[in-house]
Amino acid sequence: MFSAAIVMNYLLASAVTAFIGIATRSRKLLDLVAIAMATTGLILSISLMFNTINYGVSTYMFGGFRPPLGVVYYADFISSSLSLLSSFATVVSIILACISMDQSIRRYFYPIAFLLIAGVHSFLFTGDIFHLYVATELVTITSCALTAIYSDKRNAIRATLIYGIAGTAITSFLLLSVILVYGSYGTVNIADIALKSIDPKAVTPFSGGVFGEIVSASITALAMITWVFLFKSGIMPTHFWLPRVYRSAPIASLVLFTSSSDILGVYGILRIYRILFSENSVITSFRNTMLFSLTAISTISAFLSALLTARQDRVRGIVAYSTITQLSLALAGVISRDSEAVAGGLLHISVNALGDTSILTGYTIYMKNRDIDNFSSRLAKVLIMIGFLNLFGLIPIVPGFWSKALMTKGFLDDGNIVGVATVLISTGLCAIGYFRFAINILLREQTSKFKVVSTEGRYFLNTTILLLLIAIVLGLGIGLTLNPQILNIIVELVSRSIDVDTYIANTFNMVNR
Amino acid sequence: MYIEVEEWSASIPVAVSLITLGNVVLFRVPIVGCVLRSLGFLSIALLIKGLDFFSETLLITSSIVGIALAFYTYAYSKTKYGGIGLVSLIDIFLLSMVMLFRAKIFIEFITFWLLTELIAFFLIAYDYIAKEDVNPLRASIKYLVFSMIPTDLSLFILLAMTGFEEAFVTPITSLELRITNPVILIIVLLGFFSKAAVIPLHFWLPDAHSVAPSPASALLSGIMVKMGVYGLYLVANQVIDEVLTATTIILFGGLTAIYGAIQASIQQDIKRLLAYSTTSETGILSIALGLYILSKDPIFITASALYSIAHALYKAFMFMDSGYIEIAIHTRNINELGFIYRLSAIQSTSVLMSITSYLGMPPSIGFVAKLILFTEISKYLSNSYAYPAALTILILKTIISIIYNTVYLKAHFGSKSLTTSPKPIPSREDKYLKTSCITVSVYSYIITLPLVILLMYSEPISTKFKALDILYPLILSLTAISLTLYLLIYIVIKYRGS
Amino acid sequence: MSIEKIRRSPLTALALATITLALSIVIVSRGLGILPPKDLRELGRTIAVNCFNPWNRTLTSFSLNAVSAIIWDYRGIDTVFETAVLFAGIAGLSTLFKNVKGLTLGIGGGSTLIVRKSVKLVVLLTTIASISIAIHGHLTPGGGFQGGSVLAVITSLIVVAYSIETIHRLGISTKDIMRIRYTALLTIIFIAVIPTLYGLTTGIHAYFLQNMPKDDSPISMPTNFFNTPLGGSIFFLNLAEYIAVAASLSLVVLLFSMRSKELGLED
Amino acid sequence: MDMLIVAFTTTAIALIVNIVIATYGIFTDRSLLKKVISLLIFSDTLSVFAILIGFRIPKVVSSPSPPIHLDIPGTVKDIEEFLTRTVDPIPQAFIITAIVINLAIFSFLAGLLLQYYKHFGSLDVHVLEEEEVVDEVY
Repeated sequence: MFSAAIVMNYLLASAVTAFIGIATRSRKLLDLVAIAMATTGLILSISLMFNTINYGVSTYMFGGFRPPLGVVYYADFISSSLSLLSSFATVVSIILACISMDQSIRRYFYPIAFLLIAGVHSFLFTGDIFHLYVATELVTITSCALTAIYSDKRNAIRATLIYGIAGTAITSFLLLSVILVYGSYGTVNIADIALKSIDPKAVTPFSGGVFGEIVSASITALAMITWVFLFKSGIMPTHFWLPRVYRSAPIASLVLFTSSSDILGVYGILRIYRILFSENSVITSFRNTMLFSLTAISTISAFLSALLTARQDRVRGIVAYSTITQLSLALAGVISRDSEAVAGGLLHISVNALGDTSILTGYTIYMKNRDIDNFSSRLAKVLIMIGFLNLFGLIPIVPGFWSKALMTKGFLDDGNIVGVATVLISTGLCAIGYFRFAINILLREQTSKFKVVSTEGRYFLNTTILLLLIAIVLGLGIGLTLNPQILNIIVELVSRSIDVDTYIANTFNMVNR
Repeated sequence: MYIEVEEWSASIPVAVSLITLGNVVLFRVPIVGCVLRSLGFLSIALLIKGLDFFSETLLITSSIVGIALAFYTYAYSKTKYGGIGLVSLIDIFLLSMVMLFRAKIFIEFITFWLLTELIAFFLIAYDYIAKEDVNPLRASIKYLVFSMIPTDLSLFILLAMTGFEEAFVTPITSLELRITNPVILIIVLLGFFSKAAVIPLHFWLPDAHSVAPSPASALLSGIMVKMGVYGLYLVANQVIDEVLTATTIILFGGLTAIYGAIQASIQQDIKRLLAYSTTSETGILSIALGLYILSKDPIFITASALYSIAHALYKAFMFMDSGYIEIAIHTRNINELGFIYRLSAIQSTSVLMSITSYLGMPPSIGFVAKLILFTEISKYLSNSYAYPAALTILILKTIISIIYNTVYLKAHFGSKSLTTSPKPIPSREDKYLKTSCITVSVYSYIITLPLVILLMYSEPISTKFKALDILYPLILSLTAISLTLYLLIYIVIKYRGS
Repeated sequence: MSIEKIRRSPLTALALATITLALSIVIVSRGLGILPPKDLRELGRTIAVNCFNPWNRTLTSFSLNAVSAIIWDYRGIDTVFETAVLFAGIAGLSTLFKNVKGLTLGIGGGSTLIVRKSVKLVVLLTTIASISIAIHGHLTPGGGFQGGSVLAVITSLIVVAYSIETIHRLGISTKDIMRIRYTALLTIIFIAVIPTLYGLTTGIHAYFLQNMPKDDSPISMPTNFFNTPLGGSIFFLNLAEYIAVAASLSLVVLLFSMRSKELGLED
Repeated sequence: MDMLIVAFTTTAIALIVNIVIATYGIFTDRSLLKKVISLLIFSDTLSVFAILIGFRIPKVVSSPSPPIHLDIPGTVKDIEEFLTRTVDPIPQAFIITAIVINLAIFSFLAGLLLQYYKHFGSLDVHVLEEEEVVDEVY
């Protein structure tokens, strides 16, 4: 119920903000409606979170058709926590847009941003691979539009075009694999496919048994889908679009990208490898080969991008390459056999999103207010520092510590010492970039180098958003530090979520919750 | 018997609040601020209790260095940078290390370790922050990559092995990890090696310690490298492959000791000389630890702890002295120096005191440390090849250390004459700098007595080490004699210099 | 590795060869069944049986056109999202050309009289045809999107035969089209939530995008308009989609037929 | 019937070749316009591919029919008769969704190409990117 409500809320928000943007001249109304709708989404996400924690899973059948006949939403702990993350990022992003964007741009920004979030949520919740394709397309095109929102910047146009063409091409491969899967399995429901990939003789209501010989089709589809999701998260061989996009997109968009659209690749790989083609599936040896190469890819990607992070001296470059690094680490965690490492990887996604959001928000507000020595500019400095510490993550009062500790523990239990080394060494390499930037921005006086863009007021919004972010990041970190048993609960919930039998059973015995 | 004293629960708040108050009033009334901060650091030694003899000695050392630095840092920061931004950073750094040494639960240990490392990074890069000099940034990045990352790696492995909830309740002393996998063991050892700058990961230290501001170098060299040794000590108490661990530690420690000493002898820059000497010393400390692992005889830990104090006081003083030279003469090149005794007789006397103490002049702490180390190794000589090897290295290193200390002395007592007039240091700052220096060098003599008494009452040591009984009456008289001797030397230098 | 560097590298060749090989193997090993298939897949069969099936009221959607039934009923959320993608594409496009300078009203004579007169006729016919395609989407081949695209052809016909100024003179501005489009989108979302809203007010359980009654929900959209099957919400959704697509495509046509100076591409 | 199988296989091979050529074009062509055209070829090929999978040669009747009832089925028999000849409606529904999506994306890409040409004066991917002014917050 809540999962569908969230998506509907964002779709509605998009249409309403678009309508208000063109129907009235009042920008105040537009901002107010946008913030209100984003907050509604956040509240719904929180409700969904409680719902999933209470019942284990929250499902919804669109149109009332049982799976695999209709499209269903399946929100477990993993997807609802990521949904909470992106809903929160939406609120931050909308407020940041209020602070940093021109009035004339904002009315274009809001509808597209809401559409992006609707797509992201649909991606997170869907239990249907064709709907996954549609959601991916929605995310791709809206990300492009958000990058190109300042169409007079030539780099933005170039980045968008490169991302757009490559993204569309890659997503077409997703469509191809969906077609292959439908041709072979005769169904597009994830639980149905998962069941039949384990037991090809299974017969389910509405879709019957498999249609073709599923092994070769599954192998091809798995290979192509893996490639698609690697691209979506910008893991190293397919990362070329990410730094370009991050260098030219508006900061409010970056907040959205880093905490919603770019995490989808890692999440997708988790879903594909844990649920769709699980451990006991007919292609298990090929799956293991793919997992091994994914581990290698994520390790190399983490190292290389960490080296590149160390060389950046601009905030966007740092955020871009650091995102690649952290997502590679999260990928390494997510594909690990140990469920602690999976939980660590997922927590790490949130950590990266929170860190990047803090840095970008703090940086924006700091740059807007740097000539005035007021409370919010000092608070912005604090927030940037907290953001960097969180990404660096070697101090227990930030959540970054716990995600890394969880991953380390998981890898160690798994006997994967390379993984342990990757996590900590790439973190350290990234830290070079972080701290050099922190020193340059925060500790050295060099205001003369920058030209003043604007010093507009918005004092209340600035302070609110800064305090909110500081409270969230530190609150999460201190909460985890004071109660490390929360981590055990998270690991428990995550391991329940990645259990394929539970997934299949919940989908086929679906009741609306 | 080790004197069991319960730690007073308000002891940490007292120290922290005294130091904070000191920092606050430092803007308006520097003298009150400095005194308050010294009192704060004094309260660390008096009130805060360590886990065992090793951590207790490290706490006492931190306290002494802190007291001396309380005045020194203020004067240094004021003269060199014009502001007092460095002071609070140094205080936090030292406090964080104190909290690390007194850490009773494993998570405390990790938290303060990581905090210390982070602050050290900013301290090393301080000249970049304050003066836009690029070299410190490079050194700090080198430090980050080759010291911070490997150490964090081993800490995280230890944390993961302990388990998160266990890390919050398990006291460090009852931590019993089974580090059976040799790869993991080597990674953990390498991590602490990198912090102690033992050989495969030693090269960050000379850069980092020579570019940092002098009070920071004093702490980095004097106390922070001991963290690596402390970490190795922690590993030594776990369930490990003893022969492998001991061999690795002694082998690399020995290499480091010789290599560092030779490098130190050929340096031109006084701070680099001191930095290389630090590398060499940590090599010796790790050898002592390796011997402890091999023999399971706690006397080696005692020796190691005493040696740590000696080295910490010596290095703290030497870096303070080099900072003084830097402020006064604006050069650190030995070839351009050699006239300091004409400038400040008290400074040169202190150098003499400190170096002789360290080289092992009888009543000093260095003497006791070396005495225990040498005699104990000699006792075990026939047990294993490791002991004669360790003894050889120790002797070789002592010989080379005489060479580089002489080289350093040339900066004070050389034949060069003063070509340019030195930059005048404001009288109050000058007084602070010198007082701090003399405090540390005097401490290296008068600390011996209380420590020996402490040692005599600690059960496992006193039964084994009978020499202490003979030493005890000697030390009192020797201390008085040597202090008088140095007073005479001071008068001579003063007279000759002017 | 950027796009440029992949160029003509052995890696590209390898990748392409792998794709060819994989797809060929899939087809040869009958991964998709025997080509050409003789049977329906079971899921397709279920839908073909139930798209108009008065004997199974909980699964049917009362639409003669099975494709329309899938698009707006069985997989309705897909199509809502598809419309959202279209909306996003057009929104992105209007972002790109947000500083359109507007028409510099020129002469705009257009083509010859014969062409213009015949276009007038064609426009009339096309409009009727497009409406027919859209509102009979659940009965005959066609639907909202198809009808909308046909309607958009009129815009391009007028631009070609007359001139872009003619459209302006008819009182249709890009802003108006946008407004129509947003209204249509809101209508689609509104239709999607009608059952839920109704259910909320009456206390009956209902789903988003619900069309016909289900096992646990008796709410139903209208099935018949006099004697013609209506397909419940399919008819209304097709109508809204028709307007949305027509508006979107007309906007694209109008934008791309502007002169580059008017689009802000030349200074 | 054999001829039909040959024709089907040929179509399938042609589609695969088409996919490969389109992919080659997307990744190797210098011109962005040609990249976009390759992309169009790709997506249209996929549509045909899906239709091919959903197509069918019915066993009983000779030719397949679209998945649309020609008349309101009055009895259950009518539906059974419809099932013997109809093709799979699901790929068709997928493809119409995909077509609309592609329409949206390609119109957006076309706009981008226009903007790209305005900024860089060509549609070549190998253009020099300008030095960024990143410190500006936007």
